[in-house]
Amino acid sequence: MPSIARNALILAAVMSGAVVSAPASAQNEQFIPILSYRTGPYAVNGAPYANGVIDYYNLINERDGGINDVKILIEECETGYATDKGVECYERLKSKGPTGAAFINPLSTGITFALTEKTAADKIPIITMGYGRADSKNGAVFPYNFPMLGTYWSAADIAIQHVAKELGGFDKLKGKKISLLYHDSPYGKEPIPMLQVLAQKYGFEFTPIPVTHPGVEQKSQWLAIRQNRPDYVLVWGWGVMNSTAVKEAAAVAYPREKMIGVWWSGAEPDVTPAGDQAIGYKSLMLQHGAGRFPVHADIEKYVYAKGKGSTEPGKVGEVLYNRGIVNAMLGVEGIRKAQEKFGQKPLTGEQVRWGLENLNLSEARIKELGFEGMLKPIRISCSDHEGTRDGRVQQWDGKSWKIISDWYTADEALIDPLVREVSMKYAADKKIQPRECSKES
Amino acid sequence: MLYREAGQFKTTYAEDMAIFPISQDRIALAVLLGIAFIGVPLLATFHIWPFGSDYLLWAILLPFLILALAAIGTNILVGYCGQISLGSGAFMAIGAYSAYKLATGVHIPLAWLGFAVSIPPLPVLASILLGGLIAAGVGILFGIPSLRIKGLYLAVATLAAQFFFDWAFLRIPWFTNYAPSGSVNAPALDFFGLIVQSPIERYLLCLLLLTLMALLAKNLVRSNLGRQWMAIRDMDIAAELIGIRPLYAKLTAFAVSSFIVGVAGALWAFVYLGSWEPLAFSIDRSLQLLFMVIIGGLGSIMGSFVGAAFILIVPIMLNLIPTELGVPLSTETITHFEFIIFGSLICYLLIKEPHGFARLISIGKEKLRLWPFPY
Amino acid sequence: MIALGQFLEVLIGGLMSGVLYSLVALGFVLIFKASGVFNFAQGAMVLLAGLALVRALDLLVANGFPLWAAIVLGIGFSAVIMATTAWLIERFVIGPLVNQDGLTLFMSTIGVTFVIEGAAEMIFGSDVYPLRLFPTDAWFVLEGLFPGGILVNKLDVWGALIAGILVAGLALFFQRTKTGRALRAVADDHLAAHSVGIPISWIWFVVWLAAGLVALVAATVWGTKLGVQFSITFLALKALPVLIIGGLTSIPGAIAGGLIVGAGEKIAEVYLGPSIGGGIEYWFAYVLALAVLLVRPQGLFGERIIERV
Amino acid sequence: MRVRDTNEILLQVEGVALSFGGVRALKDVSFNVRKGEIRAIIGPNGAGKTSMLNVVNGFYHPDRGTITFKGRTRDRMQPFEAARGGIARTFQNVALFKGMSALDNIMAGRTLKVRRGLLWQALRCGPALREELEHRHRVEEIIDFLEIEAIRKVPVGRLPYGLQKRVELGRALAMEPDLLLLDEPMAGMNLEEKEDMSRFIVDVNNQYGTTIALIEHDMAVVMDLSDRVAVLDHGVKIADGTPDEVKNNHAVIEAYLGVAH
Repeated sequence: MPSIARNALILAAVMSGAVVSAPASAQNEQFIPILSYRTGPYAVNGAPYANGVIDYYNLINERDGGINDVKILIEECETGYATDKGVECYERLKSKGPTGAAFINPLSTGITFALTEKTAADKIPIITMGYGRADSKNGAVFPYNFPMLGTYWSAADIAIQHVAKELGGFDKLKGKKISLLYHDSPYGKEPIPMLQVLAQKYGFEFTPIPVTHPGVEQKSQWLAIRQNRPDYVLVWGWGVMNSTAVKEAAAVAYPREKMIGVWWSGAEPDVTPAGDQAIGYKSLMLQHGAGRFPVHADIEKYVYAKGKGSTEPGKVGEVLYNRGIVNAMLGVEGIRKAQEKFGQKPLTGEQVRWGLENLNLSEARIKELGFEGMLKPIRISCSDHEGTRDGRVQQWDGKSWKIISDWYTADEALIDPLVREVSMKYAADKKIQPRECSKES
Repeated sequence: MLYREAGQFKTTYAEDMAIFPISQDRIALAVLLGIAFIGVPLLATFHIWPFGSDYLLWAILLPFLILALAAIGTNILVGYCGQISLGSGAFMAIGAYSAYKLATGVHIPLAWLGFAVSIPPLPVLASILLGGLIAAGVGILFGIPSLRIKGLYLAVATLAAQFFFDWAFLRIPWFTNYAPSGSVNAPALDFFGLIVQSPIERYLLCLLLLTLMALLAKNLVRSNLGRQWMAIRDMDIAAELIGIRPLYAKLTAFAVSSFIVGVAGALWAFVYLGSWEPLAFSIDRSLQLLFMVIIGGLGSIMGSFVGAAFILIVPIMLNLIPTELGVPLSTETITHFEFIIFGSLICYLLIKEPHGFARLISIGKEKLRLWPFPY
Repeated sequence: MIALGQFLEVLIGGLMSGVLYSLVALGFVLIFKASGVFNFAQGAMVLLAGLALVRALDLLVANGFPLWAAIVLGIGFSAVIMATTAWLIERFVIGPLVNQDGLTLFMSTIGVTFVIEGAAEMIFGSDVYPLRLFPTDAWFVLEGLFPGGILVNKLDVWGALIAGILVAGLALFFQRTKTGRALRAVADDHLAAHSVGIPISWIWFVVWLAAGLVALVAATVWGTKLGVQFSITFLALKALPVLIIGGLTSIPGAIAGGLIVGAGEKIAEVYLGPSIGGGIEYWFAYVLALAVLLVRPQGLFGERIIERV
Repeated sequence: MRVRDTNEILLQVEGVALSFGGVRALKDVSFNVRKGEIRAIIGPNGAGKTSMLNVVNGFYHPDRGTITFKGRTRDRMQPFEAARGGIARTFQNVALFKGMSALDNIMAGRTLKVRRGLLWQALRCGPALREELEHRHRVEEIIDFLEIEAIRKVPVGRLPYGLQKRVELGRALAMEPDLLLLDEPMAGMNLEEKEDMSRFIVDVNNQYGTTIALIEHDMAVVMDLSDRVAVLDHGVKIADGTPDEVKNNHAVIEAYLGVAH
């Protein structure tokens, strides 16, 4: 027994020592925390995304020497997609570096919900590109939330637009049956109110079908689909749920062409486990898809050639990897914008927030950055933290994703009333006085 | 030589029945409470090390206080009454969602009866305590099977509660006030006009509740009811033959345990997370609590504190150390090591001392008493 | 007629997926029967076996081995890994914990779960690895009788077949072999068994090895179904109600429990789910288990618990 | 103090039969216990003695027959109801609460006398504390009486067998029972311990006036202690009377003495 007590003592000493000694950091560095998940049930999707993020920051450091010579300092923290670990990671990293975290990006709707209030109090922007809470598009109520490039309500609208196009017009939607197979969590539930609005508007029959986390067992859902024969099945899954859905669809002979996944259900790990059974499966694109663009050439040249890459070179250019670099790029550009106003030095989260809110990437600038063909112009404003709501649809041909549609733009007239209603309720609950966007510079 | 009870004579039974009959223990406790109630707030207010940032408060102390409370609740059921429960997470959820409903106003339309039940929004403190009471009520309901089902069979049966409530809070929109995402936001923490907002205020709130409830729990377990629970745990047949009603003893244990766990759940949701979804109270939480009471020591209130600290802090430390020391490992590898070491540590502790830290502490005390002589 | 066809389809589908749960539950039963340990790590063991198998397979195929040789060698490699795991667990965890109460043992297996999960992912990777040992498409039977026919998954049939062979094999092992008989003796009273000269640590190693091999079999089926990935560990939670309904100590009980849970939860989900919001099968299985326990506290096939003064 | 002269019947067992899956443990047994006496039930192994006790305090439910205790007849009740009625007992293989101290074990015996509820106990002040102290005083008297002061804070699992038996007796006494059932109180004891235990039994009977029914193997002890002895063999009562009468009973000598010695 004494030995165990002694060991415990040593352990405690080591631990308390570890908390004390924070590594000394240079003064001209901008700290960006990375909340990732490389273990657990969702590691399959979390890891490529984090790799993209890290590679892009390294690219900026290696190629440009930082953002206007302000080096990017990163630290990764494993959340395992769990909310409480995410909160711990956030607290661990939020005040590191000379000026604290520039922004945070948890890649988890659950963690986003838990952090929304905290980030506002700590004045640190939270970038939730293509996920998070849809109502946070309203920057007047959520000054620190940035659901850039598309919320789930935009995604729902785009998906229905594509269905209408395949059917040959919105009038054809009437009387059709559309099911939503969703991950039973805030993430999966977000699109439901929008789809209900759309169902009412276009007169299709909407059935939500929940799948319990993590989604390894979907037989009853697919037997129900086989019996109910919906015209389309929208898939709002994450992790193992996606590939299982594709396989179960194949098992009940539901045509994969009639399945449309959200942009989180349309990456390589979602289809490869199903092999040939996945051929024909479609998914939305958060603007970009898979493939290599000029920016990838730079990443190869400045990061991988120097042995600093974070994944196998073969995986550069996959869907989630690309989403990672897009996400990192938007953050970097937000910082760059903020530097215009506050000077070329490490900035606080509050200053970066201004930069993000005034972010305006023109087509020319996107080309300059090497993202031509991946993104459309994006312009964030106080009242619109989403910036743009465009998407396309891609299809898996057994080997790669092929883009099969033109650009769709989600209907603001439809989404905005819902955003206003829900965000105002949040403001009332939390006793937040919304900003007046007309007065913001 | 410092830790001695020699010379401390007790002249009344009341003195003998004190929580800490030895004066050194009382001094240690006073110092600890002094640090917790005065030292920490002072340091935090002036941002003195180690409270330079909020990290220690937000990410360690706050969750520690709340989970320690939940562990005390779990320990009453598992450690004192011997009823293994894998459903503690669900009872935290019941506390959280009940408190949320009460704090935001309850409206139950009973259309078929032609009227509706409406309760206006209650103050936060009342909501949290009533949330605990509702959890206690549900606890009694789910405790009934324990009269017939025992041991690990009961443990699996309590999983029914776990999964049912996971589902219910996700699926029934009434519980979440029809929030589109099913994620809910805690109301402002208004305590009689005092808004609890900063980490240190949150810390003090939880500390106060924890201290109070730990004291009440300690009182209960050293009173007759506590002896009834332990009697049921140690030998239920003999307990019955000395007049202990198993129904009463088990159900009070379920009720008291669920009450404490429910209050902890409400605090976890309101004070720590602020915004949450049922996944915050999943089976992982139940297993975590069970680990806390087993590693800490079954049937020991103090053990619950130590166990909560150990189970909460060790993984964080394992995760932190390599980065802080600058060891060049990827986060992935660090996390894998964290799992491997944490799992091994648990097995090691269970093998070395199946009765947990509480037993280690009492052995340590006994040794201290004799020190510097070996026996 | 359509309604009947659909009902039959759900019923058959449910029974079949229940058998797949039984594959995981069998490992639990083996260990509980022989050592009284409620082994929460069974799910993690399926993951470990699957990862070892699929990674070896990929490597061998990439190096030009013919598929059949790769499969044989891969299974052999995975079996070796499971044997090592069994030895480590017996030697360092369960052996030293002999005579502890069930709860302590149960918690120690959760500790083992953490170790296996961490180690398996560290050694073999945390990606998703497709495994295709069995066909995954479906038959549509009785198409003449019911419009659209009744869907039967080929993978499910394979799973059921394998489960049947496994149960028969285990029954033979327990009844006919010396080790099997010794195992039953240990299960009854390990002290008494020890005193008549049965080597306990050897027996427990054999049991954990058997559970490891059962996990390997489960991994071939579930790996084909899901792709080998971390989420496989969640199967442990699906196997628990199966186990409880069948009784912790009964091998046929695991199959019967699987059938009941599978059919019950699928029928509930398809017919009851839509009216109360869906997603009910997870808790429905547990409520079913609770209901069975209220009637028979030791499960359907479990040994009766007798209390004495 | 001793009230054994009254002929008031405290417990009347009438025609009780009990069987376990075909094995008939008790066949039509009748006997009574008078208030204030020490009553012994003896018999060889498997005679049904423990079953008889289990029936009396409600642990087993008889197939046939009635039990009248303090004038109330009943056919089915729960063990805690028997306890509430005033029946306490000890067990052949000590059934103490192993995780608790000797003091707590005996304090647990006061359960039925506790009046303050959950909330008061949680607050542990005012009347609740006073009540707890009263019980403690009462229990300390028992501890003094049984001469186990030194071990009151020791977890009972660590005590030697003889002391465990004493603690168990203390727990039963804490209930202040009207009828105390002792299941082989001297089993497994050495001579000195037996003498101590006999003394306690007689003292309990004398000082507290508690009626005692005991089962015993050891004939010598029984004959010295008890006022009346009933003899069971194979679930049937074969003799009943004063120790002297029983000692000379032919059936007893044949069935019991002949076998046991």
